[in-house]
Amino acid sequence: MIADPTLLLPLAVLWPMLLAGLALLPGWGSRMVLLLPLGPLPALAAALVASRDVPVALPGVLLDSGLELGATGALFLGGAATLWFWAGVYAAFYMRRDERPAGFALFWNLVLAGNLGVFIAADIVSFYVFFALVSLLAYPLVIHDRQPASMRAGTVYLVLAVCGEVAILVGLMLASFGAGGAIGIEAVRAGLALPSAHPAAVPLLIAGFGIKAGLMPLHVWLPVAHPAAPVPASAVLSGAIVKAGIFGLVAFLPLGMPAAVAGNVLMILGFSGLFLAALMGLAQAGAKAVLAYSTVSQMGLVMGVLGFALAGGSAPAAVLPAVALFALHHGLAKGALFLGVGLAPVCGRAWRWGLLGALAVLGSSLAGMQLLAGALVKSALKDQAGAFGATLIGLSALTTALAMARCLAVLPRAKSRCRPPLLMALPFLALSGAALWLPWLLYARITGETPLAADLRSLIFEAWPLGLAALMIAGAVAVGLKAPSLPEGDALGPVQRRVAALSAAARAAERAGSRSLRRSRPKPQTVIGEDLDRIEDVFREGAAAAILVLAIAGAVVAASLI
Amino acid sequence: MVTGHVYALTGAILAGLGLFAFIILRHPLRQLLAINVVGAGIFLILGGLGRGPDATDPLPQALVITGIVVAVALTAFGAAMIVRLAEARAATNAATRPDGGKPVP
Amino acid sequence: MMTFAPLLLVLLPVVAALVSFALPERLSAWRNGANIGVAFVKLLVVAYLLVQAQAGVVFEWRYEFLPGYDFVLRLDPLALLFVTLSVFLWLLTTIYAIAYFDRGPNLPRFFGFFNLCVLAATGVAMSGTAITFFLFYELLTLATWPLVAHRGDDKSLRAGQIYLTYTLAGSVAFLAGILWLQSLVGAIEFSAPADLGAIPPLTLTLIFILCIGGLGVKAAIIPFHGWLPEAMAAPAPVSALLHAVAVVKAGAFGIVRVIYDVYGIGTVAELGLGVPLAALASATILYGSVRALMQSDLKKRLAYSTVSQVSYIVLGASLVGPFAVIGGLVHLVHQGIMKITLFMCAGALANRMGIKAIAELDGAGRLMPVTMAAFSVGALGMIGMPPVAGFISKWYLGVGALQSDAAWAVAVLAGSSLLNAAYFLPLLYRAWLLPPPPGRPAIAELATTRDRMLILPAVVTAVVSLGAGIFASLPFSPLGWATLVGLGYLR
Amino acid sequence: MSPLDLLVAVPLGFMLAALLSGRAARWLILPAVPAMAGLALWLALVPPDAAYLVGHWDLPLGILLRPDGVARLMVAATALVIGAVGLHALVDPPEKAGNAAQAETFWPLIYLLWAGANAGFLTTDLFNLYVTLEMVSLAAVALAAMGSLEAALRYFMIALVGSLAYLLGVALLVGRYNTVDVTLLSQVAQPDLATMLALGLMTAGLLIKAALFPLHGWLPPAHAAAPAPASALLSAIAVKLGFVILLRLWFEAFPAVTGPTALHVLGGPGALAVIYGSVQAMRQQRLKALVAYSTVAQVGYLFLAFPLVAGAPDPSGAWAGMMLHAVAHMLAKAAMFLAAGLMLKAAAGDRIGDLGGLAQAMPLTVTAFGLAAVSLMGLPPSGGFTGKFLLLNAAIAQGAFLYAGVMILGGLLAAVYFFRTLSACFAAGPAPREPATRGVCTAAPLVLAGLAIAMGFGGSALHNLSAIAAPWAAPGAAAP
Repeated sequence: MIADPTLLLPLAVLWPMLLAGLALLPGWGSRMVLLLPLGPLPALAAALVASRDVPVALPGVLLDSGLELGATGALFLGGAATLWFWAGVYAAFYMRRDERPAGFALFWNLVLAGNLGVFIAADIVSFYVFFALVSLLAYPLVIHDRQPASMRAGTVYLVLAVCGEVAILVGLMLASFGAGGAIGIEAVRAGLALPSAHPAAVPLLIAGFGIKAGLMPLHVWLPVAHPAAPVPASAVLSGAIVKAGIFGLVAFLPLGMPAAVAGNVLMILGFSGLFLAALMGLAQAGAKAVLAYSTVSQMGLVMGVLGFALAGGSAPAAVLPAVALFALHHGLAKGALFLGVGLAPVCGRAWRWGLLGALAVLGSSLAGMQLLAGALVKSALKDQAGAFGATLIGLSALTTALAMARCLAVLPRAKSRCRPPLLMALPFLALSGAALWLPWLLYARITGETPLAADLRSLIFEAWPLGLAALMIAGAVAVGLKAPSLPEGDALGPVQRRVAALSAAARAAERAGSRSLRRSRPKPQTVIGEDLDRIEDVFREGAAAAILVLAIAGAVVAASLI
Repeated sequence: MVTGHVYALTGAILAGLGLFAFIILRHPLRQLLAINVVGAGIFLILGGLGRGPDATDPLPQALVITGIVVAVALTAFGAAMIVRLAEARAATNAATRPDGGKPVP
Repeated sequence: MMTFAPLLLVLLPVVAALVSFALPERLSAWRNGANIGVAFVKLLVVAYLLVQAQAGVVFEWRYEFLPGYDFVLRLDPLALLFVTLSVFLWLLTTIYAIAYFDRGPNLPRFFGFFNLCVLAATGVAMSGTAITFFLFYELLTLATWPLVAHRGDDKSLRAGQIYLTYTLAGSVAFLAGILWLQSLVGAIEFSAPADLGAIPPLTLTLIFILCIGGLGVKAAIIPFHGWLPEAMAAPAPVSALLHAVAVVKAGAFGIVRVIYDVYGIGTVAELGLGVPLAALASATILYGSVRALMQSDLKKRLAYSTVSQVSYIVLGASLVGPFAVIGGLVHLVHQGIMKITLFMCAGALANRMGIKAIAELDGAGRLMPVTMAAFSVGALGMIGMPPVAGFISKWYLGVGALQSDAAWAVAVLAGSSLLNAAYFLPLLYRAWLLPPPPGRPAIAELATTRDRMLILPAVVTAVVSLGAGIFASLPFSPLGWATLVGLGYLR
Repeated sequence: MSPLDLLVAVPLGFMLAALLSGRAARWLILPAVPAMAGLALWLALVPPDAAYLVGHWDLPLGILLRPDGVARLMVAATALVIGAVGLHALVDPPEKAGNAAQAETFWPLIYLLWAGANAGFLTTDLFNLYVTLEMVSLAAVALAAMGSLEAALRYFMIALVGSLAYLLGVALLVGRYNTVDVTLLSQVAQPDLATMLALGLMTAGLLIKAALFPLHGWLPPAHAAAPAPASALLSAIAVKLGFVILLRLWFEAFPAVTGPTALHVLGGPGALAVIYGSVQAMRQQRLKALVAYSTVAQVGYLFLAFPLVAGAPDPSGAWAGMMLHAVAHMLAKAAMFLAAGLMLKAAAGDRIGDLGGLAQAMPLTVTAFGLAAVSLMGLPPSGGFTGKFLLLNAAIAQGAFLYAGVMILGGLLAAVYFFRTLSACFAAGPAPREPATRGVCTAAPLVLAGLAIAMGFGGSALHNLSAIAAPWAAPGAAAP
């Protein structure tokens, strides 16, 4: 039907926008919620069949933009489209009786368009446009239920998102300038690798994308925002939208050219996030919050590896496929986990055990349980992380497993005898299946190695952190250990309180200042005015005129004599 | 010293006196008279300086005659205004007096 | 025949003004028709001129109004950029004003001066000599005053006084500047910068300060911005026009003219005048944003936002790099379209729901969704959110700043973007996310013709500002045109 | 026949007719306006070297009438102003309640003023100028007396002092050179003490007539108290005659006597007048007093121009600026007084604060006031602006930054007080007393103000007109 598969690329972003537009029609809101799964279909098709590395020019749009699907982008695109599709199915059912269907459908589709567009943008301007779209319009999804907690979360999200946008914008400007004004992503990345590149460009980009991807000190929005959204939205937020940040790093970090400072900083922040976030996740009371911290942790892992690659100057061709594969797995698995958490309240007795089992498998896969897809993708990453990084990744299995256990422990209870509806269960199962199967399918094609090349013994030996985790979990359950509790968003609360105090102080100071300015002053006008009146009275006398006539006549004579 | 210069000097003194009077006097009628004295002085100067050694120059004479006509006209006009003003003041005073403001004969 | 085209653009509003003044209130339908009709004809003329100018034709009309001093109307690409903006927005604002006032008092006067105001704005754009520019610039001051003081209450009158005090002081400074320069190089034509080589740098600098200081009053550069927030006492259509096209833009446009057509880029760079001006513009950008953040009145906040945004133009012009120039010029248009959207929406809110303070915006999005949607587009554009047009300006300004070795200006842009977000997003938050006060009914925004005339202009400008962003690289887009202008200067 | 003598004779004839026709005198303005306008136009078009000797007596005894650029401009402006004011007064006679006879005295007086002013602008004979000066003064005092006798008497006394000082100067010149013709004097004048003294006395006397600060004391009370049409004529025409005679003295008769320093004796008070008049105008609470003080300030510009004309390498610009300023002031100030008169009739009181609501009630009159104000403030496009522009140009070109600064400051101060007035008109106020005025009444100030604005578009033509037979253009008579 479509003659040129490259036309799928524009369609991939325009189609969701069209759906979004339809949601604006009066009364079409709930109808469009039902059509949510349709949004990512062109993108899915594009990821499968569109030609790789063939630019599609869009003359006249923005700064003569273009779209292009690279190999890495295709993985991101395909994974995101899959997740969005199944989340859409889930949402179509989950949100069917929502109060605000039009708003949900509108922003869902717009964010979808932005999210997919990020992966296929060929130039930085359209990239930035899509990034802003996905970044800022996710805000309405976060606050969809309008609960006070969600609103607070949304505000935090928005503030950091805007800061991130600005950092990225400035970073891209610096980068584009460094590349001689070029706006093609490849050219800009090449420009960043040059020694003449502006020293602030890469750090700004890292900060901007890091905010989106939950880089450790900038992650505070993520654990509050992801759980606040409705379940399907949480799934895409954590599964697909954070990947926009990762993809930004993938697209712009000048890999292949050693950049020690930026790379090491990114690596340290990433790896510390890997552990700290998982530990903080342990202390969460809500299952979705735990999952959100787990996302921070896993993204920390990816960014740590990217940082290592950046510092070491690894070739992009080696690093990126591994990163893409990991992102694919994490996106699908995390999406499935969120959907699973959403299923928990509707899973009665027997169903609950099934759900717990499925979640445990997914969790183990995330933690890197041998023979599951997670181990596969992690092994691909370990190859690129150096010895130390590989050790850290191995160790992280412990914390991740603990976090996953925590998630299962705090899973919401269901009323007895509930039965999950098919349209909610199916997406969960489909995503779980995809998460566990797709990496196996793609591993060889992407990395060029056969899966399970290593021998079984070393595999089992490497699993010791997981074993330790299992022991710890068993022990905790046995003694009834209660996890410590931390508020969502850890450092956020204290910061917010201080900001509020400072702004109150500033307002008070301003009020005091304007009061002191308003004090009445004596009026010099009246004093001078009276003098002027007296002077004027003198001039009105004929005598004065006569004298002045003499004076002026004298003055003319005197001046003429000079 | 030529006779003309005597006239001119006298005229200058007259003008000066008139000016002095104009400056120190306040009543408009007196001021008007002072100005007439100045005018007379100036005409004397004009006539005196125009008086040549041999023949009388017609120009200053014509000027003096014209000037005197103008001065007379202006003096009359000024005097009329002063009278009018005095009448108006009297009327105002009468109007504000308790006896109802009959014109003063 | 078409050498009279520039003159036609000046005379058409005169016709509309006279008709407006002359027709009594009971013939208001005729007046409205004449206003819209003339505005539309003007738009057609401009469209024709644009096509011609694209082909390189430069229209010029000349008249010696004093020996040695010509009155010149010249339609170079830069002039057309501003003319197109003002003519287009004038049409929309006229429609909006007709709906806004409906049957208020003193409308003949209002529309008469309204036309004169736009006449002056187009005249400023088309001026080919410094003295012509000054003539129209002053006419603008005068024609705007009755509009600012239109309501006749104490607040408006005070605003009018303040407006005049500032702008007239600015005008005389500017006049002194151009006279001084004229005494040194003769009449100043904008077609090519005069040869300033023989003049001592100190004199040139002083003249530059006089000119820019004078123009800076209208462009609301600190510390000369005080009049702008006060002028908010004017009715909404006036604020819209004042902020978007007429007054502040005339100032900014004048600064562009002075830098590029009077001094020339080379001289400005030689004298080292660009950087201080850019620094001043930057200070204005940040200060205006901070002050906007502190306002609790909707129009005041928008006003301070204008203070901040107009200095983007000045910043771009003073950085004298290829991208910066284009960014500044394109922002001249983009800011106009976006800010007029905001003001028309603010006026509609005040008109239909009595909303003036920001705190009253709660739930406005639910009660007047179309208006608030347009408002949101404008606000996002002001923040620089893609794909609204404001983003394109910021992009060019940022890269341009880097080209001119002024990385600090990028920091200013970034800080300003954050501040913009900080003062615009809460508005959107209130309007869309907070519940409306109980008992307030939804407004039928599109029920009658008048309602539609009140809302649709803002919708049109909102759509245009989106379009100007999304299709920025088309030849007749603001960016395309600004690039044409900018390249002309850099050749 | 020549327009030169007719311009003097015809108004005199009308004056006699007006005196004889009593209550019907007002209708004489109808034939007078086209007749005088035609003559003024004729004058504007006569060849540059046209001249007329009254009674065909040769110089030095005869009286030469000469249509140079100054005369052409001033005569035309006078015709416009008196014509418009006359038509205005025809419909709305200037009389106090219960004093119908006043209106009758108005008509002969304006013809006297017309004749005197025309004669004064055209003649170059210093003694003849004295006579015209007295004619104009007489008419002016009588016009002022229609409002306040007291102010008129004060004006009269001070004016007499001025006349006598001028006359004394003439006497000295007659004694020294035995001629009173400007052209002859310029050929024989020597820079000796007698000449200087004569020049000084004449200058001082004329400055009284022209009301230059600090000799302006008589003007504000007289102009503010007179009926509006009378004030219009006083401010527009009476003060200009003194100015024109000073031009003749300083630039035509004695350019060789006066040094550059002496010119600042005129320029300095001129600058002070701009500031002082503006400051006083800003302080006024009554509308007409404000307008009157604005005249004080505007006269300042005319004299501030003296050193600029003399100091310019090519004086044509400054000269034209000065003349344009004078003419624009005539038109604008007459318009403003007429408009102010109409506004005060409708307003609740004569204070500026009482003007509220007028912008709605009488938009055309307020427009006329506004347009006149634009020209007086020197805002473009207007004759006032063109004049000020040329003067500023000259000032800056010759480095006279002090004068330039004063001119700029003066414009700003004018804006302050005029816009205060306009603001007051815009304010909400009580319903005006007499909302409807008749067409001609409204049209007269509007036309005058419109002409002042229109001058801004015809700068080149007026510039060339002002240059006809200008003193600086004549070889050998250039300014020092």
